[in-house]
Amino acid sequence: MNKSSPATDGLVSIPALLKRNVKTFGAKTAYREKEFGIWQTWTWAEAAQEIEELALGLLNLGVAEGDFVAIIGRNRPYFYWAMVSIQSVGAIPVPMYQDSAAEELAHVLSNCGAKYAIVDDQEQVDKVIEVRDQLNDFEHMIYVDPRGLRKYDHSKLHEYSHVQAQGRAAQEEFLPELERRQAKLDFDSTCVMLYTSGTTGKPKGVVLSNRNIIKSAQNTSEFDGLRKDDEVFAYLPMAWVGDFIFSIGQAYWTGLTVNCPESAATVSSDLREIGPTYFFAPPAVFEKHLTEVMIRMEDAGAFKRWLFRRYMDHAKKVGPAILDGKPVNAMDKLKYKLGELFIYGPLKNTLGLSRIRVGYTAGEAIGPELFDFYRSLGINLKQLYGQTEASVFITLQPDGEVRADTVGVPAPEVELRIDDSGEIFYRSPGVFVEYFNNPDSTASTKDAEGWVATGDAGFIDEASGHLRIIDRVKDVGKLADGSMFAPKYVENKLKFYPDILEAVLFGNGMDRCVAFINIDLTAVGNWAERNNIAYASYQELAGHPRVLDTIQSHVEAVNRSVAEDPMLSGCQIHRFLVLHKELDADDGEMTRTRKVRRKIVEEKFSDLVTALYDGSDEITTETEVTYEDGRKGSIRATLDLRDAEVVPTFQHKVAAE
Amino acid sequence: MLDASDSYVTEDGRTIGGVVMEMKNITLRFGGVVAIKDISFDIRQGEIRAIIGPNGAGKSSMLNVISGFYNPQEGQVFYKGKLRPSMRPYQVARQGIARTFQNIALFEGMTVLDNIMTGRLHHSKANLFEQAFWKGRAEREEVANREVVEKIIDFLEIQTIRKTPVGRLPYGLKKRVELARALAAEPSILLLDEPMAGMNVEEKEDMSRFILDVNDEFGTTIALIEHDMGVVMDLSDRVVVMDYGKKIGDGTPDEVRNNQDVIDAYLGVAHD
Amino acid sequence: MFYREAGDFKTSYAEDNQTFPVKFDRYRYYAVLFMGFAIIPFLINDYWVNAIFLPFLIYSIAAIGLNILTGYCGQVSLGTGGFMAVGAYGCYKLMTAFPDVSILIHVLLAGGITGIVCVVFGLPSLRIKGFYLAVATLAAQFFLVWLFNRVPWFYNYSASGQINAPERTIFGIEVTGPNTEAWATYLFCLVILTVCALIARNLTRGMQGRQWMAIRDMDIAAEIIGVNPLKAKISAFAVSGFFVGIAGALFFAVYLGAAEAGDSFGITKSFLVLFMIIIGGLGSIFGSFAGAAFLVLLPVFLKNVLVGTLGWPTDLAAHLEFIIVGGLIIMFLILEPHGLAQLWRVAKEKLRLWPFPH
Amino acid sequence: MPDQLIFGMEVFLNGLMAGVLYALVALGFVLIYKASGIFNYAQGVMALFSALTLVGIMEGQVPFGHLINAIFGTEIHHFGWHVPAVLAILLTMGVMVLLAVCVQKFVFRHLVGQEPIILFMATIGLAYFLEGVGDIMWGSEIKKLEVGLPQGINTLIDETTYGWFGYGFFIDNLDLVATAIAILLVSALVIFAQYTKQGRAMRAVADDHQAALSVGVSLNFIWIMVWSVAGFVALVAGIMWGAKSGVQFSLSLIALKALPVLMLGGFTSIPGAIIGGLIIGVGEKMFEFAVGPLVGGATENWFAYVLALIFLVFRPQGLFGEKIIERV
Repeated sequence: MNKSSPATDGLVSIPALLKRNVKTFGAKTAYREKEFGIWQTWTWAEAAQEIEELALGLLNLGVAEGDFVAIIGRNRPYFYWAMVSIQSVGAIPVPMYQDSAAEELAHVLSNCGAKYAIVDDQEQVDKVIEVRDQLNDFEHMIYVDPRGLRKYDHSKLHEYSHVQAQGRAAQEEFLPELERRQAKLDFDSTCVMLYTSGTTGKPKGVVLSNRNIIKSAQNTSEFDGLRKDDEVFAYLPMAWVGDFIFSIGQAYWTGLTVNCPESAATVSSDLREIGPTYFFAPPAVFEKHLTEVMIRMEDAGAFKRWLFRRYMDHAKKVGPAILDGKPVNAMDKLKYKLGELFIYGPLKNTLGLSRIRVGYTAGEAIGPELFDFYRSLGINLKQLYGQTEASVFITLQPDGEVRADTVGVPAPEVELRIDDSGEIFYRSPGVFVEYFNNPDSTASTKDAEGWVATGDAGFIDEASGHLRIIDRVKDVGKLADGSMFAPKYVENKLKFYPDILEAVLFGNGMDRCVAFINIDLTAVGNWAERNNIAYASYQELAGHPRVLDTIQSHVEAVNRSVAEDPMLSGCQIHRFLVLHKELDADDGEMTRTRKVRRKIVEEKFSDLVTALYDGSDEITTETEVTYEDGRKGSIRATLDLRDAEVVPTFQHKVAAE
Repeated sequence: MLDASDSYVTEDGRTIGGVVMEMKNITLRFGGVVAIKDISFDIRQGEIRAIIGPNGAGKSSMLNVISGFYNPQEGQVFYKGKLRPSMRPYQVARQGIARTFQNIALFEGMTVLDNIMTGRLHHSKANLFEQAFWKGRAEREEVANREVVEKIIDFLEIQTIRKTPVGRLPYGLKKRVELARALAAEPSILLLDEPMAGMNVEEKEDMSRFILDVNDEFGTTIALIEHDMGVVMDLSDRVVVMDYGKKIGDGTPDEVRNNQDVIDAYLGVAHD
Repeated sequence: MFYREAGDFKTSYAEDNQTFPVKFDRYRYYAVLFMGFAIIPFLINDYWVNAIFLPFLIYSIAAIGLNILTGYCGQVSLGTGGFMAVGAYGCYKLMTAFPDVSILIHVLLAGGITGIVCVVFGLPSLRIKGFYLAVATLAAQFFLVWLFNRVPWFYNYSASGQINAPERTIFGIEVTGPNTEAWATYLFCLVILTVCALIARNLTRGMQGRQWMAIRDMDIAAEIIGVNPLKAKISAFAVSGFFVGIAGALFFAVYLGAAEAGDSFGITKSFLVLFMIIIGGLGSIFGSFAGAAFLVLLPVFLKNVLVGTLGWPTDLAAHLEFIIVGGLIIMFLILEPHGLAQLWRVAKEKLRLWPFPH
Repeated sequence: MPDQLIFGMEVFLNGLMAGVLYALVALGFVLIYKASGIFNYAQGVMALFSALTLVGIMEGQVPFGHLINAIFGTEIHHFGWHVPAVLAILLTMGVMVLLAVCVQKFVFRHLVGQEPIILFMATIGLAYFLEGVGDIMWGSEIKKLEVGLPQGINTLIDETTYGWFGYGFFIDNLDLVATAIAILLVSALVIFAQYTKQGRAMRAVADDHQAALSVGVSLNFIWIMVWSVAGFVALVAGIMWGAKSGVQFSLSLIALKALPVLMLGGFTSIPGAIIGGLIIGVGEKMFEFAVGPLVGGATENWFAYVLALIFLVFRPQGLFGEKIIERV
């Protein structure tokens, strides 16, 4: 086991932290949720009350220590409370993606043998009931929103508030038991189990102990100086480790306030109202916002557009420097101040980012333009590198050392090691206990000394001492001529173009590389409207020759920049096509966190790959698709395949000898 | 006839109570024209009661009689077991009878929220002075009413348009807001005047869902009129059929569907 | 542009329902109050007070009153002048009858009396609608003016037929009569205006206001959903009358000092106030201020430019004013029926969306 | 025969004649209202304006003289010629038609479909505008209008009545002529509205805009025509009143006199306007004669209104208006 640092003054479990918070600042706001038109608010004391009542209710339902309790719902205080209640009774919370299909649900529920589930509304209840018979040890289900559920059989179905009421009623009966169980919780008892939507195979349950969560939370909170008056906006799936760390770990450690949106539809407006001070979003979200900004500015009057361009340019010039506290001449400072008044301020305000002290992005490489755009506005956006197995944090960017192409320095108490294959290993208090019921994968991921293989290839940048990620190790392959094949690296370069949503590079073991490309419907669609190009569907737009021309120019630009790096110059794209459908999690082509499932894509579109290599310049194909409502259908399309200009790479060959 | 004892339970588990409102031999004339001729029927606690009939059958007039907008020349209205004297519409409303209108009657100059709040009118007692200085009941009731209204907004899923002036809303949403306004009154009888008129198929489905939910969640008694039989039949517990101001059928949807006069009436009169 | 709303969220309905929900607006409003109460009083002199501030303050009260009746409740009244006269003469009779009661009480009572009179003339509104009613209110206008001209009791049998405001003080400071301090009269009116505005705002944002607007927008539907038309309309007339009466009282006692029903409160007054709310914005308290300010400033402006600068004969300037006012009314009715208030609202929206167009 | 009764009869006659004039003005309103749903408050000002113009033309005044002088410091006032009454009246009529066109083109074409109350307010604005224009064009001082109508006491009536009651009625010739003309005009208008093509078109428009459009009546044309007719009526009224009591601002108040007439007669009814006019005319004179002295006189200022008001409360749609049936 990794060197266990001493438990910080008895705060060895989330319930313990909750007690501490109630004692030290019980009257401070702990949770907010937009409901019924206003932000309903709960102080730490009130939250503790709710949590205790639910915990008692759970005891009343007969929840035993070590039981697994599934949590399926959007970010709501009720579910955060539920997690802590479950921990208080010695059971283990298992948050799940509420948008996952019934069979995924079935897999997870049966895998951990969940006895109970706490779910959101009728939709979730129906889903669970649908897979009920596949689950032998499943017992009770608790729902929050009773709408439409009145006529259901309630023998094994309970309303959240009723469970709490029963708990209240049975208080003196169960309180001792509750306290006994809470007392038993220690640094090594399980805090939560999270299922990783691994890029391959079925999700695995990652068991995280109190030590993992609390130490990581503590270290990183201190790293970024998080305070109890910070505001975090909880909108990312509760099943994702990040949300757990931010909204439970760090929230309970520092006592900051967790804000939950009214519904998925109102996220951006709610974000705007709250204006969080501590914020995390994957690059995709930032990208979406940027695209929206640009599109909305398109319709603005000439003067506004001029003002916008003028000041954005200036921001690019001095913004990041000012943010990093580097010296900037007075004139520029003044001009930046004006910009703040006319453009940056209002912009940040409409995005709801004006109060951000600490903002993080991770999960995917972020485009430099995109990254700098937000930095130059004066938003302290940083990158971190992490994974579920590490309780998120492996490396972080300290304030003032932020760069688009690195992921920062090792987080406190994290040791890094890079083996000769270039794979990154780490060891830290955050390192997970095990994969649930899966000793083999546990063993293959985590060695005896507690070193965990990330599966990512990367290197430490000498100059800055920051870690730099190349790609997934297993995806880094060799071309026929033995030169390095790093698809992600190239794909990211492509994806930095707003027109390109996704890209998939092939070429492992081949003599040259080819690529699939997904265009960004919003960006390209908007471009099409302005150039009055009519289109009925994604497919039609994707097939439009002028679109293809644009994409081709991007591809060739990327080729040039790739060629600059002799190690990777072999990865230039010789031929490409624009896919006739968007890669979609419902079709299994992507993970729920929108990571491309390379293998599946390669198999599914094998005909296209072959076509790219055999040099034919168009191909007709048929693909199965799944619609929102789960129905399956199929689309046919004829795609034309393009050749892209590549920079000759012989110098590198010479170098290789 | 008027005792609340004879209640029964529907197959989908809703309890239908005794009679809350009874119309006895109602006759309504405009000058020489007879709009309603000697019609009697009753509405039971918690049921969905439909009045259907071809256009010009006198349905709307009937609804207007119930809501007190017209006072019939002959016949009596019994409400909650008592004979209802002829009274002004607003007095009827205060007795707990709310309604929507065939061609939407929202207050175009006000926001959605304010429109719905007007439904809370007779739940607030604050006098002019309390309101003038925004003290006491005025303040308390405003919040209390808002809470009720927000629940309804949430129920009808119109959170996003809360603060929009109704003038800017599309037809379908307006209908929903109107329903919300009626619900805000927490009526003991809810009258719906052609709730589906001018809606496309999915709007109709939504509306039917809401009507059922309302009846289900709040146990509200609902009397609705429609000229389109289809929708009504799967919605309502009992149906009155009118034609040319006369009652030609009354009973469960199935009974009515097999009633010869009804069939004739509907075949005889062109649909629209 | 200047709005920073991120983090300005509401955790209670009280907050959500306040007059200025947006922080920025709220602060601006406090700033204005501060200006009005703490700064202007030290800067103004008699000219400013008599040319601009007093008329503005007093007409604002009248406009608010009329706006409640016309803008919120939809009952057009052309009797404002007459009702102001009631306020004026009511105040006069009270001041002379009870010299040692505070003028403030008199002003309020005058408002009350006017409210009652207003209700009496408002009764027909239950039977007659739209501009039938508008015309009917002219009856009030003519009858009242005639009454005050012809019944000597009202002007205490003074030979001139005029009424003159005796000297009255508040906290020992003269607010009426010939030798008053500029700042005193100003503050006196400002305080009353502020209170009136607050009351009006409270009434219009609550249930009462909703009843009025319901009647305005669709009276039949309003009655069917439970609005008692009698109470709604009568209360509108009463409240409106109260404000207009106060305005009349102040107009006579503080501003004019001496008045004669015919020329001080003639039908032109009725139209003037009506124009204020049309230009300012029907159904908006802010509009009442804007309209009053506009129509008070316009003549001053024209006078200064045309007569002062260009040296035109005054009567010409006066005629030109007629043309401009008339033109503006038509223009606003065609282009922006909701007046300056709406323009203001739109501008604010633009600023909030800045730099985006929508 | 008691004096009171005889005086009463005299007053009655005068009232009757005044009433006919009211009816005439009221008719101007009814026509516009019937055709366009506009209640034209500016009617009175139009009368004033037409009268001013008439005088101006007859005396060869320079339009906008004051303004020009003010701007260019010149001193021009008259062209120095005099235009014969008939010609001047025709010219004035032309001006009124022009005015009608402008009003339609610049104001009401943009307000089609607005609520009546908005239109009403617009006409108030129009009234102000016109008054300003009139004054600036021709100056605001009181003018005498001499179109050669007979003036002074009518000796014939004086003598005959003296023969009958031993008391000579004082009836002014001008009033007689005015009445005669008014009666003529009224009947002319009635005939126009009832029997001519345009008249029928006008009524069609009044009944249903869409229908009228569909049968190919040009709304625009009808409305311009109606406004012209109204202008014509205003002109005649202007001449009458102007000749009687000089051309001055008070002239515009005849509109206010006509309002109660309309409320009494109903805004849509031609006979209503006539009868209403007579009732008001006679009523206010008789009231003043009977009650005036007791309450300090000058009851004409409000009698008509209060009468109309009381009347309306009991019959909201007026004497001849159609009953309003409310629906939802």
